[in-house]
Amino acid sequence: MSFKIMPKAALPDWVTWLKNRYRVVGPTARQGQYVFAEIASPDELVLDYPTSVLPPKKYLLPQRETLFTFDAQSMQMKANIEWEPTVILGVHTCDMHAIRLLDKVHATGYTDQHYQAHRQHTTLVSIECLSPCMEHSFCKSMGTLTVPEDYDLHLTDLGDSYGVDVGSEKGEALLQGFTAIWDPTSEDYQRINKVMAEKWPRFSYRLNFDVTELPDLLALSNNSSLWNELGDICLGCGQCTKVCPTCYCFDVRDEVDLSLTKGERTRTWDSCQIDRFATVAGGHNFRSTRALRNRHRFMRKGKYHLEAYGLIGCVGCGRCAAACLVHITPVDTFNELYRRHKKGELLEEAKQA
Amino acid sequence: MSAKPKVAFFEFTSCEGCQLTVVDSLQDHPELLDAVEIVQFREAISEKGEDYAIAFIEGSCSRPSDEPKLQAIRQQAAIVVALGACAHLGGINAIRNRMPLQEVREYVYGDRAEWFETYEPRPIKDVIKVDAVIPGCPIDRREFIKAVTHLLQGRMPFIPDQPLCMECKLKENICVYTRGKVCLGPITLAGCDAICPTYGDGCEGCRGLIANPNIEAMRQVMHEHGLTDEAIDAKLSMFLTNQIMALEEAG
Amino acid sequence: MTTLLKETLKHSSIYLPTPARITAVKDLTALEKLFTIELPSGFSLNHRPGQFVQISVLGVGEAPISISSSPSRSNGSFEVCVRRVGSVTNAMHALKPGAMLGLRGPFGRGFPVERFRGKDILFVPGGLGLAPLRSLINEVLDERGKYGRVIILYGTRTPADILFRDEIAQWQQRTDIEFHMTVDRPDESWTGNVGVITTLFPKIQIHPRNMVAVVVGPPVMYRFVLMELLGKGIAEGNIWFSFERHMKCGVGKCGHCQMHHIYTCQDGPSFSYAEIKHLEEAL
Amino acid sequence: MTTKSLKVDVHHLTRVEGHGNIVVDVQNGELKQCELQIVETPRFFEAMLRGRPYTDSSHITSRICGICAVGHATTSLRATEKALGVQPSEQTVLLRKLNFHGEILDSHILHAYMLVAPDFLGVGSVIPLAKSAPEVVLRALRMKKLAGDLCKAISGRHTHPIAMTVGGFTHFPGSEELAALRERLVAMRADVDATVELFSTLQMPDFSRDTEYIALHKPDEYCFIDGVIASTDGGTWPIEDYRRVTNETIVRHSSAKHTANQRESYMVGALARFNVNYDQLHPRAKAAAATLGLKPKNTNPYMNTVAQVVEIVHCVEDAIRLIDVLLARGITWEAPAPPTRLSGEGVGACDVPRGTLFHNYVIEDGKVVGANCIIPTGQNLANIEADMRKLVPEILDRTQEQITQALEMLVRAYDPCISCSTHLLNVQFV
Ligand SMILES: Cc1cc2nc3c(=O)[nH]c(=O)nc-3n(C[C@H](O)[C@H](O)[C@H](O)COP(=O)(O)OP(=O)(O)OC[C@H]3O[C@@H](n4cnc5c(N)ncnc54)[C@H](O)[C@@H]3O)c2cc1C
Ligand code: SF4
Ligand code: SF4
Ligand code: SF4
Repeated sequence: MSFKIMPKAALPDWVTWLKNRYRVVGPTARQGQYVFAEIASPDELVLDYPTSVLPPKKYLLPQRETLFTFDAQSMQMKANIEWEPTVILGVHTCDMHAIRLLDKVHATGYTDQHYQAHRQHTTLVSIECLSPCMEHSFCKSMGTLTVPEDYDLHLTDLGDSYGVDVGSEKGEALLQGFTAIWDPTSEDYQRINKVMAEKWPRFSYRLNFDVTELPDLLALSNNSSLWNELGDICLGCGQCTKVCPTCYCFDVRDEVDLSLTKGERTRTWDSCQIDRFATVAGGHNFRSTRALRNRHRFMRKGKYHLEAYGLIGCVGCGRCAAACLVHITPVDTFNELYRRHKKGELLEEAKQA
Repeated sequence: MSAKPKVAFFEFTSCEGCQLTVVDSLQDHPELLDAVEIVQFREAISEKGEDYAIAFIEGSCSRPSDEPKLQAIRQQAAIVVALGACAHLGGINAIRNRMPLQEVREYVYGDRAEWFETYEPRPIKDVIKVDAVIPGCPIDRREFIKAVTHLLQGRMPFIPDQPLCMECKLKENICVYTRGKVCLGPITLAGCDAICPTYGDGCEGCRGLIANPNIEAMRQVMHEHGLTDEAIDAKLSMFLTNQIMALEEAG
Repeated sequence: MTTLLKETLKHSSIYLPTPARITAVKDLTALEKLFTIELPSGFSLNHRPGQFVQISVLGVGEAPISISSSPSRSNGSFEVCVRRVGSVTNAMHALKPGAMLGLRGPFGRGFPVERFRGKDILFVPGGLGLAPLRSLINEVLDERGKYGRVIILYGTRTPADILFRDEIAQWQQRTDIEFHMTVDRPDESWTGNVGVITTLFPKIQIHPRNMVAVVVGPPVMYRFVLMELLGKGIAEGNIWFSFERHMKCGVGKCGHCQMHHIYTCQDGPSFSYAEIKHLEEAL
Repeated sequence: MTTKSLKVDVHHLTRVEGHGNIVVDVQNGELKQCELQIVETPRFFEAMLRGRPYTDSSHITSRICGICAVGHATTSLRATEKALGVQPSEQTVLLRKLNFHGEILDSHILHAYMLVAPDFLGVGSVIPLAKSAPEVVLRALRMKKLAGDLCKAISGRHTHPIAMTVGGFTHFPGSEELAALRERLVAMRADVDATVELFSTLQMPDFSRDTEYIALHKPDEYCFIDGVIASTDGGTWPIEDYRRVTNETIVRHSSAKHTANQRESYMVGALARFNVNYDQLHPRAKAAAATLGLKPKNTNPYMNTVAQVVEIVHCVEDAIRLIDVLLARGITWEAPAPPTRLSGEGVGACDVPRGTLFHNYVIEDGKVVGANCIIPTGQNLANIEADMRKLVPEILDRTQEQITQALEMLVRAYDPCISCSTHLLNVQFV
């Protein structure tokens, strides 16, 4: 829509200005790592953070969320659709792609009003990543190093100022009446061109093949022995799925007070890496081994989501790799499958099965 | 359920911390006293009723003469709930189960070892049938209250069946491994709201092992984080001695 | 008249159930009960055979349960057959007529009944699989003229597990149905066939070109029956299953029922073999 | 002189921690047997520590007792720190003291209100009390919750604290959190006053027996952690010399050991602390003592509960003071102080709710090779029996029921922690 310049010195004022109108959340430091949290004062905000422990999806799909409250005696039920006008500051481009996928999931088929309520009242201020945030990220390989088109505001660090791309009316509203911004000069344009040109070489492709080949590679990998190898070392702790910006599975439970009358039904993030995730009554577990569960996760990320929603399920943020205590990573997994494919092993194993 | 169920509390070898937690749960839920009728709770009350339907048993069984007492409770109670790690796993008391029993006795009692009766501390499920477990050392207050509501509903208490890491990550804790410590979270049952990592310490496994834990991988991880085999054994034997010995036996 | 689904969708949350009353409870076996559930007045269920509802016992939880009565017989009320296996199903078993439940749905796409018209239909229910299949069987029987031969092969583990005995007695009487039954483990009273369900196949003649087979039962059953059916030359697109998967939401969000890219709750739970044969995890 | 015969056999004394029996046998007016039998199962904690990393000790020994868990952990940490030459920071010391107050409050409120008060209010327990005097029970629960929350803020939870580690803490309370606790503590003064008032109306049985009272002592504060061992009979000992004070002996009727110092027995606990350290009490606590009619040196063991009430006042006031100090300094997330060596021997001592607790460890190459723990109730056992021996003849004219109750109340007044005291050991370090 438009392009503006905000001096860095004005950022604290802007944050304060936003805080008067919205709940403002953004990356903050915690014991050497970063978490998205409500910004109490502008100096808590760290915009040049590497990555956050949990992705900002927690504001759209909270870890625990009450779906409705009830009175079991009178059968009164009340939906709990919660929202608060929120601005999320400093969303990395990979996480923007992930939110795009979540949007798709929650709008496909039946609408999840809880997600929608959060989403509609959230304005996303993304930020251009100028260098790799950590050793595990592989956004360039996944095509998520640029912001998807549906951003609201997008910041680019230009040294002593931010370039501010306005992508939507919601984004525009964040600047309405804030005066410490101006239209770019030709110098500003030169600067942003330079910054953008310089950033690319800093990132490297980490997949040994093009991401468009990934779904087919995975299609061939159903019977790969690699899954058993991963299953042998996997702890099954589920951390990979908790930190993943594109995971959204949940469990649902009722809680009720001691008089067994008033209660609530809540949903909590769940994980397909957990033993009983696919177990049905009668005890049959459709993914009974860690190997099968690992396969499911990587298939979801690299293939199934694409088939179901038209978007690839991994955005290359690298969080799961960083969280994994036994060093299972998407990059190594996909590259290893590719290596085996090149040696003909995948086809061989498929034939044998 | 119409009539208030009669419940009783018993303790065997334990620190009584779990029963204390039950008392503490009254701070937030005084209505507990309206929901159930407590007929026996030696630590807190003098009344003594023998017509209980639900028995909460704290503590491990650590001497042969405890067995008939447990059996008598089983006879009376329709539902027996193991309260806390001691009752559930043998708990901290079972640390010594890898040591020769006679050596342990003599270390503490010297030449009077024979005066005092003991054997390897064990979970009460090894002595009587247990219907439900409220794990933890100590148990979690909220979970205790939740378990009581489930019992009132006529069902067995639901205990989360996922690893602790799941809960820990929900809270966005910084993984204690990145803080230079080790943690048994990946193989331990969740439900305590990952309280130890939240307060900066690694999980000790007090709630017991998840289904099909990958012990070998867990050892490998601890090894990588600088623990010797001996230190790893110590970690795995704080609360998990009996469970791991059982796994070893099963091969 | 509004449908229950429309009502569900009108709620401010897709997860919010509509209260409904149990009007009758009937013991079928030691483990299964048949519940008649009355819809709020002015509501119709308007379901397809093969669809399920999410049933809530508030305070305990929610479970997906297939609709067991046929659309033609679900006027203002419908039936579900529930096996008690865990918390929600046990809580349901404790309920008496008059008690209230929460309902969402019906969900899933059900069986494409229109495509079965004019064809011979082979029903192969195993165990509790008869519960969902009964909806389709009765639908077909109520419109008997629109279908070719109707064959039912029913297998249970023991005679004590047999569901819907009254109805089975009627089916056995009817000359326009071929009905065969077997048990894995007989008791003294049993005089019928003994053996797994596939041992019934030699009893029937199948003309593959005109046959649709609908198979619902425990996971282990599917592979063997499938082999039998393919062996008889029935087209892959004419072999239908209903899948049970762990489900929490019923509306394609919770992820539990996903097999490959497919959500069992939305895209199923009924599938033809042609649709799922390439999915490693399906069978 | 009565020629009465009497058998008292209280099997599994209630409203105490752990299993104990009171056995009294009087034949023709002559006291034949008078024992507090400790029938709790032996726990073997000392053996369980052996061979394990020194970092485990506080977590394991905290499981000796669910009520004094913070006390055991603190004592254990002090023993380890002394063995390994660890110097905790000033902030650590402050936080530990604050945490300790939380535990003293929690334990004393539990004991005074829930275990002792029913005896005086004519009910069997706190459950009927909740019906007959709900405001009393709700007050107790309210106060106890605050005590628990204090521990929670500092170490994660009261029963089996988490964040306490050798050399310091692994988690720190936020300043808003502390400020909020301070506000609640200030507001709690009304409840504290009501507590003093309630206990000032309860008539403690008239009985006294002079004995030796032992507690930790520091000149400049009412001491709970570290200090020296001090006696009302005179004399102080460094805590390293604890064996010279405790002189443990084994008796057969008890799975816990008896101790004696300068007389046949001595007493530890709130009353002993009060008698030894009266001067160091907070002025408000001294005022409360006056209201409650408690003056040093008091020799009525039933007054131990009253001394606990005085300590409740003290701990609330001192907790407020400690929070002020902490807030003024500001809380820093500091790493625990490191060990300066990996082998050594150390003794830790704390005055936990029930009295003086000692842990003594020998550590070699970071592993515990020897351990000895001496628990308050173990030290009180001989003294309780001595009290019983004096009391029984004095009340022999009463009914058996009354005698039994008087004895039960006597034992309960000591707030015995029987599950703690069953370690009974005779460890000789080389
Ligand atoms: C499409 C569909 C149709 C079904 N139709 C019927 C029917 O007509 N009659 C009938 O009796 N049962 C039916 N079921 C099975 C029924 O949903 C489960 O038995 C029920 O959810 C168990 O819930 P619970 O609370 O009683 O058990 P729980 O206490 O939750 O658990 C008991 C066992 O059931 C498994 N389980 C839990 N939740 C589910 C779930 N949502 N789906 C599958 N398994 C689960 C658990 O993993 C566990 O092994 C159907 C299932 C599906 C998916
Ligand atoms: S799979 Fe891993 S790298 Fe990919 S989006 Fe999820 S957490 Fe990030
Ligand atoms: S489980 Fe822990 S808290 Fe509970 S009684 Fe045993 S040692 Fe004490
Ligand atoms: S984190 Fe581990 S050791 Fe701590 S309470 Fe939870 S399960 Fe127990």
